[in-house]
Amino acid sequence: GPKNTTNQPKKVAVIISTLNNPWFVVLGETAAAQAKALGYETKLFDSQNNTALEADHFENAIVSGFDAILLNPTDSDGSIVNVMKAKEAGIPVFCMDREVNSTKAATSQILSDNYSGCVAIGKEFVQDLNKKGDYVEILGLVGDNNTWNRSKGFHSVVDHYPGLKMVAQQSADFDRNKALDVLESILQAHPNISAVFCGNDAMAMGAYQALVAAGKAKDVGVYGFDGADDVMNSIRDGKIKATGLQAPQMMAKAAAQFADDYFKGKSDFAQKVPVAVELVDQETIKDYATPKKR
Amino acid sequence: MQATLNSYRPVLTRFQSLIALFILCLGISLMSDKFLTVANFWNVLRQISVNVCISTGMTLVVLTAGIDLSVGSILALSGAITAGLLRNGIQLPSLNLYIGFTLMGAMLAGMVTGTGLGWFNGWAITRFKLPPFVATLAMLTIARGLTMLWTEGFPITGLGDSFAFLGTGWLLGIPVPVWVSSILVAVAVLVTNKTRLGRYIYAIGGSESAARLSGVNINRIKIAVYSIAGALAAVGGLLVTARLDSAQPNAGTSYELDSIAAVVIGGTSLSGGRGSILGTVQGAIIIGVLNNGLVLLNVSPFWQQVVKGLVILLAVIIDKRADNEK
Amino acid sequence: MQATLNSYRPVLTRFQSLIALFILCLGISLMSDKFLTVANFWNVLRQISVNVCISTGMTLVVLTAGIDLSVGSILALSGAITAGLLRNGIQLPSLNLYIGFTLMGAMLAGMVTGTGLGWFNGWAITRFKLPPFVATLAMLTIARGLTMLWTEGFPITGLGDSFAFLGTGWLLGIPVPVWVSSILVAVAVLVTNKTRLGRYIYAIGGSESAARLSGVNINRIKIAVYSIAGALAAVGGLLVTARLDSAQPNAGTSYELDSIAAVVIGGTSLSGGRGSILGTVQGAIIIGVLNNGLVLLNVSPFWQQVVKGLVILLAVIIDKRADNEK
Amino acid sequence: MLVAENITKRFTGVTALDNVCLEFPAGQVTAVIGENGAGKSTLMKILSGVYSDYEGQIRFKGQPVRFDSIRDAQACGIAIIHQELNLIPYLSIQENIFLGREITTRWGTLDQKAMRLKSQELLEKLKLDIDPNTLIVDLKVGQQQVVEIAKALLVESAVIIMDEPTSAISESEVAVLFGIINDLRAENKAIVYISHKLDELFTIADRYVVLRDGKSIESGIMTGIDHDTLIRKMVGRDLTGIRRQLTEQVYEPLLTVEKLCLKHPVRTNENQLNDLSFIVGRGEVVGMFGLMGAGRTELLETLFGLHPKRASGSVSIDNQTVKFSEPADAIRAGLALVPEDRKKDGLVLGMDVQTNISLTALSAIERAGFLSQQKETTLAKKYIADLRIKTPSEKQTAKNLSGGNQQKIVLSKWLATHPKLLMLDEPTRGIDVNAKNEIYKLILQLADEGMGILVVSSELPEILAISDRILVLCDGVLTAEMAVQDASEDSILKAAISVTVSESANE
Ligand SMILES: Nc1ncnc2c1ncn2[C@@H]1O[C@H](COP(=O)(O)OP(=O)(O)OP(=O)(O)O)[C@@H](O)[C@H]1O
Ligand SMILES: Nc1ncnc2c1ncn2[C@@H]1O[C@H](COP(=O)(O)OP(=O)(O)OP(=O)(O)O)[C@@H](O)[C@H]1O
Ligand SMILES: O[C@@H]1[C@H](O)[C@H](O)CO[C@H]1O
Ligand SMILES: [Mg+2]
Ligand SMILES: [Mg+2]
Repeated sequence: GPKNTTNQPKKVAVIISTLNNPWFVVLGETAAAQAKALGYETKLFDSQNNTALEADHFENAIVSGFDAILLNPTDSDGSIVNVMKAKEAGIPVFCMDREVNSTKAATSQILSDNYSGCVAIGKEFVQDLNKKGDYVEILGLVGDNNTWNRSKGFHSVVDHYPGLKMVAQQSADFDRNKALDVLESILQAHPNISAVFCGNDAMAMGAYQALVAAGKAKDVGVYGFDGADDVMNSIRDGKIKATGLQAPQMMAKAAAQFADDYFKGKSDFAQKVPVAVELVDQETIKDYATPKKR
Repeated sequence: MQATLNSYRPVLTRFQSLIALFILCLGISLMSDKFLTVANFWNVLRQISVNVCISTGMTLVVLTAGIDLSVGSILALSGAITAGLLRNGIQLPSLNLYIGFTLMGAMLAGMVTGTGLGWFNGWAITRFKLPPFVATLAMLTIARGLTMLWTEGFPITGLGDSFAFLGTGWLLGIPVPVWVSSILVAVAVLVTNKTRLGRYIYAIGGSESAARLSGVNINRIKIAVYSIAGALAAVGGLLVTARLDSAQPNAGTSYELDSIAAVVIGGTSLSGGRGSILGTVQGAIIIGVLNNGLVLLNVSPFWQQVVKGLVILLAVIIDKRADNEK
Repeated sequence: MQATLNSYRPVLTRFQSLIALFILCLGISLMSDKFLTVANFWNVLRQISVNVCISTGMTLVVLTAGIDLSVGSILALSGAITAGLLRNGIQLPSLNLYIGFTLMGAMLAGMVTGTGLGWFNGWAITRFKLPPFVATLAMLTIARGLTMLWTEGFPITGLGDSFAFLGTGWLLGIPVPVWVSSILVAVAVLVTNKTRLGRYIYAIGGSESAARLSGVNINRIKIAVYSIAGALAAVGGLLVTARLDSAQPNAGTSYELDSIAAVVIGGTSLSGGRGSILGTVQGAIIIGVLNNGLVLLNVSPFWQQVVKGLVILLAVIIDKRADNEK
Repeated sequence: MLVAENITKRFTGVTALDNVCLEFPAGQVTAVIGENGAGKSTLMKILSGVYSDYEGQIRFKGQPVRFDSIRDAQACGIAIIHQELNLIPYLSIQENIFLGREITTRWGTLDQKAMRLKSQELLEKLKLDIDPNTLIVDLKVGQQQVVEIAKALLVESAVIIMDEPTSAISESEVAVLFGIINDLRAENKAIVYISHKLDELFTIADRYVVLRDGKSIESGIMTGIDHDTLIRKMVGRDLTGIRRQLTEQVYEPLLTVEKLCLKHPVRTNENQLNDLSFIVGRGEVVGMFGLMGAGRTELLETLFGLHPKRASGSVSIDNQTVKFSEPADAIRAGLALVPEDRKKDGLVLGMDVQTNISLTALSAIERAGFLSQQKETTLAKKYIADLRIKTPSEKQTAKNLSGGNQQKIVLSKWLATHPKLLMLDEPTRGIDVNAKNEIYKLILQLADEGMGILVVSSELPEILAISDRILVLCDGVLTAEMAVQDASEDSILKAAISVTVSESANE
């Protein structure tokens, strides 16, 4: 339960899977800023995609007396023990974006539904391609569970259409540069593809650039995931077909709010609060404001 | 007079990093009252135990003037093998075969895997006279690929409490991983100082040709050393896996750099022949304390990297100073 | 007889990796008819151009028996500095100051950043006699942290067509990055073979004490070499940034390994004094061809790592063989 | 005892041994003589199991044997002191002596105590008064060589091969070694002894065998053979003497050293060099003698700008006071140093002959800012011809040349800078008589051309043969200065040990 209060402000730790990726920077910084705005002392931890390092962060956070943890887990299974450790120490954990596969560990999980988001993209994909054509899939980090959640959601739809043939499936580690290199090479072997599905928006941008360089940007549809600023703009400009918009700010703010509620005595949190991933394509893009220039 | 000087040297060398470590600890504890607590003490030791295991093996390799870039991947594969066998055993539906594994059996299999890959490193290096950098770089990639193939990219979880004990349990008031790493360190200290193998490791690193002319079987020693490094990486893999109750396919990524850093900060020369296991342990503690301290001091993650780099620089400079003054 | 043999030797050494490269290309082209096409040729060359830039600098460093782990981070920071200045200039609201940057100015600033950090590496190594591994490992962390701080963790995009031309344009039928890397390689070949600096680099790596006694200013040469390595990493940073039209904060992560791999596969000895720029270029091509071939053949990402590791091993073994037979 | 029959050994491009037949009888010291590169060391490496790929037959105690490894040969009772020092720098004396043959306890751990005792015993026998736990790096070359000897004596062997065991040690230690050799001979061991110091051979050897260009030429007993005959057998012709005309010349001062002091690197209140003042004239050859550790090397290094922070006093060249903070400054002022350890400090072994020669004189072969291959080759060829360097081509790797030829390359690279003062530290160590003579001639010729020469040597005959004036250093103090006409071996030696004796008397 909540620790006995002193005059000092409560401390909220924000532990993020990696800050080597802007999407997570947004998630982490928003969560920290929000918690701070609510009057808490906050600290941001970077797990560098390493569950063992995340375990270190948990231990250090527990030792240094944090009162709540807003977590973006590195791994849905591997992070369970870490969350349990905090629970045992009486510290509530609120998961953001990614879940841990346990209903008994976190106080509440505010989740982005990657699988369903990619089901939606898959449907759009099938429609756009008119159920036939060769396509390429570019995966994220092959050891990352979001990579597979997205890929599976996508294939759960697309694989029902025999006319759609995946001619290459390669990994580009969620990295823009690698996606560019990989698609460049794939285009040598398969110049006549109709579409590229990418596991995130950074790779979608890289893929788009490879198509531009090959003079095929007009013929090949690119699909991403995240709703990153430059992809949103590209959809607006008709360069990229669609993406799944996740709402990192919303999830982060909600998590911080949950912690606040918890401190104020609330205890009955919904175990899972799904946050829909919205499909953004050239029709729906007009509903979204132009992203602020950074 | 000269003799006196020389007899002090080993002592000084062995504790060469202590000054830097001391200054570091003093600095942090002045800034945070959470640092010098019993809980945090065990914390730091538990956190570095995996790096200590790996770095112990790395020290042996570096003492022979070699390097092992594959430790992180070997760690991942060994952990995954153990976890996989523990959880699923071996199923060969085509032969209608199922082999279950006990905890010991699965751990042994993980250890054998790590040792085997290490052996392969040593074999390739000696048989084809490959630069260790290249051979182990290739292994870094190969073992990571094998890990992905074995796990199909997914973590393997739910390994049971008795295995988890290895990573999270306490024994006589000391965390189990600290026991494991301490015992390994003790054995390694014994081996390096008190056995032929240890003597030959230093000799090979000091001058391979002189060692060969003295009748030392260079190839056998090198193969042994890389095998040990693989085995210790496997121990690290077991510890990580047990601690997380889950084998992560991307576990251990870039651990080779942390490990080489511990070795070098601990005063072992990358050109071989000089250094010690205890120095490496100090190097690992410096890195661990730094990571822990930066968090306790609430340094922002981006600044942390800058500060960490600068402190490592300073630590090594201070050591060098101490080295020259004596 | 011996004279003849010896006069061939430099030629053979220079093209030492060609056999492995040839076999590799032959293998891939037998399996994919898309490999040996003009378009794919430029593809591969464009893709390796960044690694070629970095590895050229790395070769110089390794020839002096040093190592530079910081190239990837320096690449990222230099690219980010250029991108940031190009896009936002320097804004100091408190002083009501805004300084805009021209394309040239911003690129220059990126180059100065890279060179400066490289200079710092060299300075730390020579001034405090630090092992290059440690000094540049610290810089790896520091420069990455600075990149994160400068970009606040976000990519800087939308840099304009004239800058993008550097990464994506063509000139006289050749991609601009290929021009850039080729020119740098040509200059580096000239420097290593035809200038004092080059001679001194080899001499220092061959025997630092002999070089010192011959009147070579070791420190000055080393600082120069690390500065050049930093500058070439900065060029790599400009190319990557221009090519992606975006400076990624995590650009260049683990590029040091690719680069050292190119150097070593190309036959340069990590203990210094032996090797060549052209060898490194071949090493980079081998790696590039491999990456390209594995994708063309649509090898699954899991298997790719295994195959890549094995091929690197084989390539180096074949080279060693060729080396011994001659 | 040990017989070599029709041994042939080829390296890439070189036949090092060509059908060599030799025998080494028990109870005798057999001297193997031959010029640099004759194949002496190669043969010894075959006999001791280092090289196992050779043609021909070895018989040991009548039985044909084939050693596949060093351990095989050791097990048969063949011990060798290699020409190159083969010690592990950061291991202690004791650890080096026992390397590969450690004594273990019944737990399988190292028995440090037993090894320490045995080492101490060996060191005492060899009169090396140093703690066996001292690291090799902290020893001087001469002391290291004594450790090499100790290593070979560790286990009882039937055959003991000594490949230039005395190249770095002083006369007193040579005497100790000879005492030991005599004991071994009395124990009926076969001893193989290689040395370029011919005087030693007359003292110790019973027989000689001659190798020339990888072929065995002849063998015989030492009795009745004189110096010149031995040289003729070795070289294949007579050698002319080199002593130059003695003149009472007055030299115009080139180098003037006044009150030069050098602080000890560790014990900073002590001096390694104490108030040295001397002059080297233009065209004069000054020989500097001293025992091991007297500070001669340090002196040359200090003059060459290698210890700027520890040195004090004044040095002037051509009456211009100079201060060098690094060798480059010294070179610019016209100094050159042929260092003691030519493999480590003199040459970049992995580079070819031409590159080594031009390293000090790159500005001379530049054309429009770039090094000219043609000029470089011309430069190298000039010195290869002038100094008669035996090398297949100027592109040969320096590592592959014999010691004498390597030394000539070091000389070449300094001559290429046209120095005013040439300093040589043990210039003929490990070099055969013929090459030695050539180097002496060269030194004298350079002096005649007006160069000042400061040469450090531990060999009295050498000092006496080439110097115009002799300086003696003892424990960092200049204890004697004499014209060669006034010098004798006795007077020089007395000056070299005087201080030591009186000091140790004081202690
Ligand atoms: N490893 C090697 N590779 C190639 N050539 C070699 C090698 N070792 C020796 N040689 C050559 O073999 C020949 C004999 O060399 P060796 O060292 O036996 O001569 P040595 O008689 O011992 O000379 P020194 O008196 O200088 O010691 C020389 O021409 C030498 O260059
Ligand atoms: N590595 C070292 N560490 C400490 N002292 C040293 C070292 N090398 C030399 N010395 C000291 O320097 C002094 C002079 O040594 P130096 O090598 O100049 O003598 P040297 O006359 O040239 O003898 P050698 O014949 O061995 O070359 C000695 O007092 C010796 O103890
Ligand atoms: O959505 C994010 C980012 O796209 C990242 O690149 C991979 O993990 C996901 O959770
Ligand atoms: Mg020899
Ligand atoms: Mg000397």
